[in-house]
Amino acid sequence: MIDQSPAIILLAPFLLAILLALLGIKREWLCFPLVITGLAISVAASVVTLMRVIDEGTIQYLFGGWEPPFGINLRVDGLNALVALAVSTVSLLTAIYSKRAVPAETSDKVSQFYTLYLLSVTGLLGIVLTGDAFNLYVLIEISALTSYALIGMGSKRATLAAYKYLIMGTIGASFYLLGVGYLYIKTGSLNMYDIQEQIVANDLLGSPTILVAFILIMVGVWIKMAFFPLHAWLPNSYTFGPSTTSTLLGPLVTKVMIYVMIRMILTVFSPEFAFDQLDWSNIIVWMSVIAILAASISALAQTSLQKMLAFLIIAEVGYMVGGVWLADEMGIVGSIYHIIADAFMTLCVFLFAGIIFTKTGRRDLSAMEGLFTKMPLTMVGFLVGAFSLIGIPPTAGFFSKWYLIQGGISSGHYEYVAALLISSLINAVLFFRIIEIAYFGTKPAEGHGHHHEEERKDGPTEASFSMLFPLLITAALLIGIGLYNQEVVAIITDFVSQFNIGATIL
Amino acid sequence: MELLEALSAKFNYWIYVIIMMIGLYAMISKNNLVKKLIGMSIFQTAIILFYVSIGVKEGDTIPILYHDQVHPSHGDSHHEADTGHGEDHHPSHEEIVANLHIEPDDFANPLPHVLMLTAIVVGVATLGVGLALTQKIYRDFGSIEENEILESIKSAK
Amino acid sequence: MPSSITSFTPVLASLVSLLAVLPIVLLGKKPNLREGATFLAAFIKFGLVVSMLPTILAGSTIEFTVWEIVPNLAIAFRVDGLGMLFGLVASSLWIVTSLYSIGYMRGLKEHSQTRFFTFFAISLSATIGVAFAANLFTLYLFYEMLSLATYPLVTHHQDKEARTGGRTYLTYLLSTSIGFVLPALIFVYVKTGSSMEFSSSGFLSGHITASEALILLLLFTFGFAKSGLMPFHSWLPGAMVAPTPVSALLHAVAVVKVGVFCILRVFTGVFGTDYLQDLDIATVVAWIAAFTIVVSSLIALTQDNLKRRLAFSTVGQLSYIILGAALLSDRAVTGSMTHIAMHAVGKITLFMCAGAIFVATGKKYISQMDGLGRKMPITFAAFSIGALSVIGLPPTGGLISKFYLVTGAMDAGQSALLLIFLISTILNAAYLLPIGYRAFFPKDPELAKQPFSWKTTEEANWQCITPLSITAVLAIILFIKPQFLLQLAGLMVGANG
Amino acid sequence: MKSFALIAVVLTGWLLLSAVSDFPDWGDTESPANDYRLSQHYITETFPETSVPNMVTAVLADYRGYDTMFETVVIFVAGIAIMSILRRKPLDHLKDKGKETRTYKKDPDLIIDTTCRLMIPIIQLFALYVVAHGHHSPGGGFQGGVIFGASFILLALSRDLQAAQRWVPEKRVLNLAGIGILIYSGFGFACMLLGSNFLDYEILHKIMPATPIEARSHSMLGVEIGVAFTCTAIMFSIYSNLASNGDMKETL
Repeated sequence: MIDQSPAIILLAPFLLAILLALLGIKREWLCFPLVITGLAISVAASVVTLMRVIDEGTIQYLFGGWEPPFGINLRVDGLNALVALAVSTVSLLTAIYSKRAVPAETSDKVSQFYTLYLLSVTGLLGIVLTGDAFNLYVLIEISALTSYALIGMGSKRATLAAYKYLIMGTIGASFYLLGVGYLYIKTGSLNMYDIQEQIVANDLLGSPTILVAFILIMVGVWIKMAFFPLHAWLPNSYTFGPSTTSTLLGPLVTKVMIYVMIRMILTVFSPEFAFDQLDWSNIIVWMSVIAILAASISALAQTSLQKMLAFLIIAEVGYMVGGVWLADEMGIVGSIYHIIADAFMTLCVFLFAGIIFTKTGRRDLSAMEGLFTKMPLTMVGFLVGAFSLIGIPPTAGFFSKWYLIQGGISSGHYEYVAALLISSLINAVLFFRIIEIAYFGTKPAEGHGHHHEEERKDGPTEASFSMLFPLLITAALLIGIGLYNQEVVAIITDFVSQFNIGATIL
Repeated sequence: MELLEALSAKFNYWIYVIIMMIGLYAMISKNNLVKKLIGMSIFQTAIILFYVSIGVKEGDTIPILYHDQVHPSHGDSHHEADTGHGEDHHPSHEEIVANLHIEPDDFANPLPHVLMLTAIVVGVATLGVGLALTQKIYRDFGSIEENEILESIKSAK
Repeated sequence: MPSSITSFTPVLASLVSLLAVLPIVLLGKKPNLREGATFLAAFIKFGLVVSMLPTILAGSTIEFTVWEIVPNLAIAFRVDGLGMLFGLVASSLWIVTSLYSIGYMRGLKEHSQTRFFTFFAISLSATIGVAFAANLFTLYLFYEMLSLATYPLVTHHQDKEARTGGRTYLTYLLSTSIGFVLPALIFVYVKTGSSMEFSSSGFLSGHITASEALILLLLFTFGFAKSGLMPFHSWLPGAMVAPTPVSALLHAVAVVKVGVFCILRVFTGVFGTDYLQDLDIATVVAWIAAFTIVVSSLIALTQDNLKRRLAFSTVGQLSYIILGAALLSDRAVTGSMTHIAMHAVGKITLFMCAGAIFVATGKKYISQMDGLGRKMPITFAAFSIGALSVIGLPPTGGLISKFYLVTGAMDAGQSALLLIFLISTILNAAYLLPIGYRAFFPKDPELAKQPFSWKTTEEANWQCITPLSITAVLAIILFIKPQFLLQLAGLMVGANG
Repeated sequence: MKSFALIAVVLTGWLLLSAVSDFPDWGDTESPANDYRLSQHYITETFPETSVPNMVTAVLADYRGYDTMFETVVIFVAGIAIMSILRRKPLDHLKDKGKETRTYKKDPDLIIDTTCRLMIPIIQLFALYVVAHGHHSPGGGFQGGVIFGASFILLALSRDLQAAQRWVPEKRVLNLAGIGILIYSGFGFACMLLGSNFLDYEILHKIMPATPIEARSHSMLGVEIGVAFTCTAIMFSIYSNLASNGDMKETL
């Protein structure tokens, strides 16, 4: 059974989704346990797979027993084993959170919601694991369709946002599909590794078709990951959808798409092509710099917590795209580490936002008033997430910034370093604004306000355990990933170093 | 002249691009949500045209083996009849494969068709979801004209 | 090369107050036990630090590596002369301040005292962590930790004023540390690839160009904005909204001294004085410091709020230390190191006096303190001693460090800077002495006529008076017996002298 | 917006066209896509390896069966998505609907009604043929399923939604769709349980009366049937939801 582990990662949630669709309609109580089971299995499987990858190296899983390129295969190496683990863990934690939130927000659609939820996760995991370029497209569409629906279940505005997302998403996905077509017409193959071999064999690196294919795929993926000028769909979708939806999609979708970009650059087109032959690093790094700054500044302008976080996601996307296009080994390692770190940071703050929303039913910042006394534990969780986004040691965010900046310096892109620092300062402003509101209240007393030993008027009214638990776990994970960053980075470095890009790692 | 050559040799690639751009233009510029969706399906159909064009070969046929390739016995049963054991003689798979020879250029490339079956399905699904969203939007905002909807949102604020 | 001993003591010395957080929080409901825990921790910490003193004086260092966190970059502790000097100051003064803060907090019935003592303990761990950090990375970690841990203390009152104060505080400290120090840190890491261990000869030379060196130097000097170097000083007066014990410990000892300590480390441990002399870039910093000294002293003159005046005097005094470091001559460096201790003792006395006055009479403004000395003789006696020490007059320790600084300036041949020392000393006298004088010999004839008698005194409660008398005495002792401080400082400069 | 769209379109078009000259000619048998071992293998080896003469079906349901499974899921998702987007409240009015209490919105037109009566069974029969014969002649699960679904849509058009609902009510639709995918993935999981990879049909000869190679073709039929189930159900559900604005009462 152990050698089935890569497939189980995504087949477990898939199977459970179908069972849930069949059994869950009449028996609502069944939904939650089924979801948890499926995702728990998936997490376990991804841990096993990661272990196997660490000691066996790359794992192949052939569907239908057909050798690639004839059949479709899962190809798991250090990169996607890590990302898959992150994806499954995040979705499990979100699922735990959703226990109370889903019945509250999407009443009498619980079973449909969870079916879509599981299928969405399946899609994301499939994207991460597959070794076949076309199969990737199918799974992109699955995760996209499910997310349209998951968002569309929200309020009035959510429907509109979902529609916009649908249009943009379809353009993105179609561009990707076209890109694959352009690759196919020149190489006649669909398997990522085989495509690479064909490109090398018939030395196609010079051919305009491959170039156009590359552009198409990049643009498609950028639309999907909301890279700055193409981000219009994201903020509203994550603001007005059900809180569980944004908690699931916020951390994952963009990160997975960044994974796709890295995979395409490194595996399909090869770094020589992307970085050396077409020397676009400067342009794209500058684009990402603009992305980071613009997104951070517009985050400052937001009064709604969810929307602010949505813009932060866009800024983080800028980090990672820039990091990859530094065309420097350290930069790529940093971006990959940031994929994982950022998945959990974003999860952490979105969980917080969700908790606040379900507790107070409000999205504006003033809803945080006096939370330090009301919900101390929740605030602890939030603080860790916030510090991580700001980049304060020893949270994971600090180290991902560390590696990214290191890459920026060693590749001489100081504008990128500057952007990174400015945005983390802006994050500091954003989050300390929230902390101030939570600590002082919106209008603190003139003069020495509480100058005497006061009894707390209202004791702590913490969120329910099912919401608090994932938050605190995430916080713990953030610190864990931070302290043990070397282990993670070691795996990533093993993967990246085989491409010997730019400067060698210190 | 060469240009004409080039056009005629690759004309359906040109056509696919043109169709696709029509669709894309509709998706971006149209104000009516349903028209956007129509543009979207034009857009996706163009991609299907592109893929299917890849798989075509001069003078090929659909990628299904001929009946007598697969059932040779039936092919020449009439003069096997008098030998008496023709009716129930059914050659095993191995026998058939043994004297089966296929000329790849006779058959169109099956792969693009398979891929496009997927693309069609995805197109249908997306269109369906898009229409559903449009209906809900109409239900909520009483209009499917983008500008009117945005107006109503502004006025609501 | 001095021998080095591996021992867990420095880590423990830093951790002990962090561990104390647990009992403090748990005993939150029982104030006496809670304060007991604080004291215990304080004494243990001091004991641990002192226990290491002989080894250090013997000329060897104590090291411990906790664990490597980024490739070949570890959280590591290392106690040397400078670290020991600072560690001694911080840990000893913590004891005094704890006693004082108990008096103060209870005297004013402050709210949520548990939170106060908790974060107080955390900041002390961070301070000792900075003192004993073995490399730039560890230093940075504890530096950030201190910034965040002190925020709840500064904003303790949770009112509008506190919010504005806290805002400026964090804005300045975080923006400088993230904006300047972090990139400089990573730049150094990338360029040298070394573990950034402090060494008396520095580890930068040969890895970077002169212009890069200048940029790095400025990034570091301004980055550690806790040193209150202008133009990044205005957080310090802003942070005076904090309760006085916080101002006393954090803004006379822990926070600001951490700032200058970091800068000293960068000068002596990262660049190495020799390398800086070769590059000849330190004078830039020297002049910035000189500028800060004069300007801040002038501002101090205009302040009527006692705590603000002290704050600005602190800004000036800190720049003495930076200036001394920037002069690069052995005596000057020795002077600036000892000045950390001298100024700490003097300034904490002054702050505690300010607090005591506030507790007893609720008066904040110097103009109100006319003739107050007759009501609070002990307090104002202590105040005058502290003032003398800060100005640098006998019979107080301030003189010693000032002496070394001035002679150091001569060695460095910076006669222009001598002038600065002269002017600033006069200014110091001008803004500090009158307070004490007016308190005892009021302008107002009515007050002057009243005969003085111990009956009519209205001192603050004993928890407030004891510590400030202790520190005042300490200031005098340091004048009589400064040897061991000088010895510790000598260990550092001797190494590269 | 218009001008922006124009610019975007022109740029994209130019980009796409810029590569066209690099393409192999249309219908070129030597083009990489047609000449590469991948398509060669599919054409020449499909029958020997799977004993299915219809290469498209073989590639669809076996070589790239994993893809196709998720294709089915896409349809399934679309169904559920539309349902959950449009649905306002649980469909109580469908629960208490017995045969006797069925009332037509309008009395059916005689000609239309009779024609449809005659046609619908034939359509359904043809759909079954398309499914069952999918791996020998053009056809397969999707096509057959869609035709089958169309028959119900025709019913709904000729009478009204209620009439069609009697045959395939909401709940049954979901079950059919789910079961369809369950059948498909069931074959896959069966292979896993027998100790082979997911969807590796060959192993199934242990539990079906066939040689390993025939096992492949039989299993393909099986999965096609599964696909047909899902398609049928979802096609109708999409129609009925969109047509009735989600609350399954009278059509628009």
